[in-house]
Amino acid sequence: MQLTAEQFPDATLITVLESRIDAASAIAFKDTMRDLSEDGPERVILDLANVDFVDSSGLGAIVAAMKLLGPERRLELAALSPTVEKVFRLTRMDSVFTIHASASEAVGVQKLAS
Amino acid sequence: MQLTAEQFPDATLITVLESRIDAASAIAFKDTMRDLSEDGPERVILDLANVDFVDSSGLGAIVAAMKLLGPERRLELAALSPTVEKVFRLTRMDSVFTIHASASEAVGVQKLAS
Amino acid sequence: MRLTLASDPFEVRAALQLLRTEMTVLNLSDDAVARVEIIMAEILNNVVEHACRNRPDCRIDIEMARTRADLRIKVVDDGGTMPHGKLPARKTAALSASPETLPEGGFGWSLIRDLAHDLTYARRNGQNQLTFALVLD
Amino acid sequence: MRLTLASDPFEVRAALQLLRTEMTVLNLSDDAVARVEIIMAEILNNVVEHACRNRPDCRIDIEMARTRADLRIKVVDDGGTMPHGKLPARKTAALSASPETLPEGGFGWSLIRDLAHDLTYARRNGQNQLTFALVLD
Ligand SMILES: Nc1ncnc2c1ncn2[C@@H]1O[C@H](COP(=O)(O)OP(=O)(O)O)[C@@H](O)[C@H]1O
Ligand SMILES: Nc1ncnc2c1ncn2[C@@H]1O[C@H](COP(=O)(O)OP(=O)(O)O)[C@@H](O)[C@H]1O
Repeated sequence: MQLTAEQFPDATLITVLESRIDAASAIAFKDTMRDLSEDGPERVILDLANVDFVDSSGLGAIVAAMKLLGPERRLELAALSPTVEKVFRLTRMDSVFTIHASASEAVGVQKLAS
Repeated sequence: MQLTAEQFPDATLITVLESRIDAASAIAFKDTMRDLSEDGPERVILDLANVDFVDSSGLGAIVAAMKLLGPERRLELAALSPTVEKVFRLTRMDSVFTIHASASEAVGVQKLAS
Repeated sequence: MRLTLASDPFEVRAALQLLRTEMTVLNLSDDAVARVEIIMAEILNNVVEHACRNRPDCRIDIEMARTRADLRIKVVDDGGTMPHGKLPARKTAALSASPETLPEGGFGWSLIRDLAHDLTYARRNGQNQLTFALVLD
Repeated sequence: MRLTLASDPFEVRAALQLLRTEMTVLNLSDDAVARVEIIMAEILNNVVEHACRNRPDCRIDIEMARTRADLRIKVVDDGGTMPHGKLPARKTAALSASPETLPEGGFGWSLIRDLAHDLTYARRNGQNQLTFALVLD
């Protein structure tokens, strides 16, 4: 699973470079997320701009990645495609995650706040 | 079958607006070609720029359209896609038709000659 | 048009891509394409993970037919029977306030039920047969 | 992955589009995709026009498997037997000088023979089985 991480003062920005987080890639996604977010700032932003599709296994893996951060840190999402947004909405996971329109907005919001 | 015809001094330029000339459309293609090329100048140029694919039925229909012009007139082709060009080459029909890189070249050549 | 695939997550991926192409041929809206992809991903993943688990020769058949008002899809597989021989009951999981207890699975059937119409299940000739319709907009 | 279609020119069109998607998934070159599309168009058109003619329930099955060096394709149909129970002989039609006598048909098998490797035909269980391979570059 191809993910890249970029450090900002108050957040780690993790970008998914593949087009799907699905049953075929969910475990690899979760493992890579664990490695990339092990230490670092409180906020982790997951940029999904390249992701067209997330199935329930992928959704479960995103939830698992959030739990791995522990109670002191949080996972936020950015740039959901219409299909991905639909999956989050139908499962009501859109109420669990803070969702940003884009990664730059997510990082920018942080800049203003810091 | 969507075809358009444009009159030039010494040629009729017929443009295929669909992406395939195949078993499903060969008869309609031949009928429309007959209507569009019934009268007019000696040269008829068939612009295939929008056509991705021609199967053997489509090839047969192009040959039939050429024969319908009779011995005094000729059908020339323009803008063959790599796949279409391959079909013409393999069946050696590339030696039967004058083939131009583009419709504008086909019309331009004519302008120089006239 | 019918599509047959082996029970494997990468076959599921390829099948979903073929279904998208098929839906483009059928001229469906982006939203209908998205709904079918979500439903079919969940149905096929369930078959691979639950019904066909431990059955190496398990095959899955997908048939799609478009009428004017809807798209009808039938999925037949050689896998084991659904628990209790019927569709799982609808669960309305209360979303807990604390992230630590959020579910990491079990979203599959709720997505299918949210999006599919006229969902039916039957066990016939040692196969599971699932049918549903998608209302076109 | 296997694809089943009814004997109809528009089903052939849709099937060819699905095969293109499948080949994209398999990561084939544009040239290989073009060769497969040409061969498969001719094989499927022949089945629709000759083998399945007058058989409304005729079904056509396509199976594709990729190895490292080639792509192997099998086409099975419920249609009538091939003339003389075997593949038509290769014809090398001399291109006549005068356009009036040019052939308008009969290109199908020559295209298949030019592009397909290891072409085999068998009649089994009331079905035609055609197999061929495409060498990948
Ligand atoms: N096709 C099937 N065959 C057999 N059992 C199934 C099938 N689909 C679902 N199940 C059962 O239903 C349960 C819930 O499925 P689902 O909502 O998709 O959640 P998940 O697959 O994420 O666990 C599965 O754990 C399994 O026991
Ligand atoms: N699948 C088939 N089943 C039965 N007959 C076939 C089949 N394919 C080809 N034929 C026979 O071979 C002949 C030549 O086919 P082909 O080269 O494709 O030319 P065309 O289809 O353009 O006439 C057909 O006219 C038909 O008699």
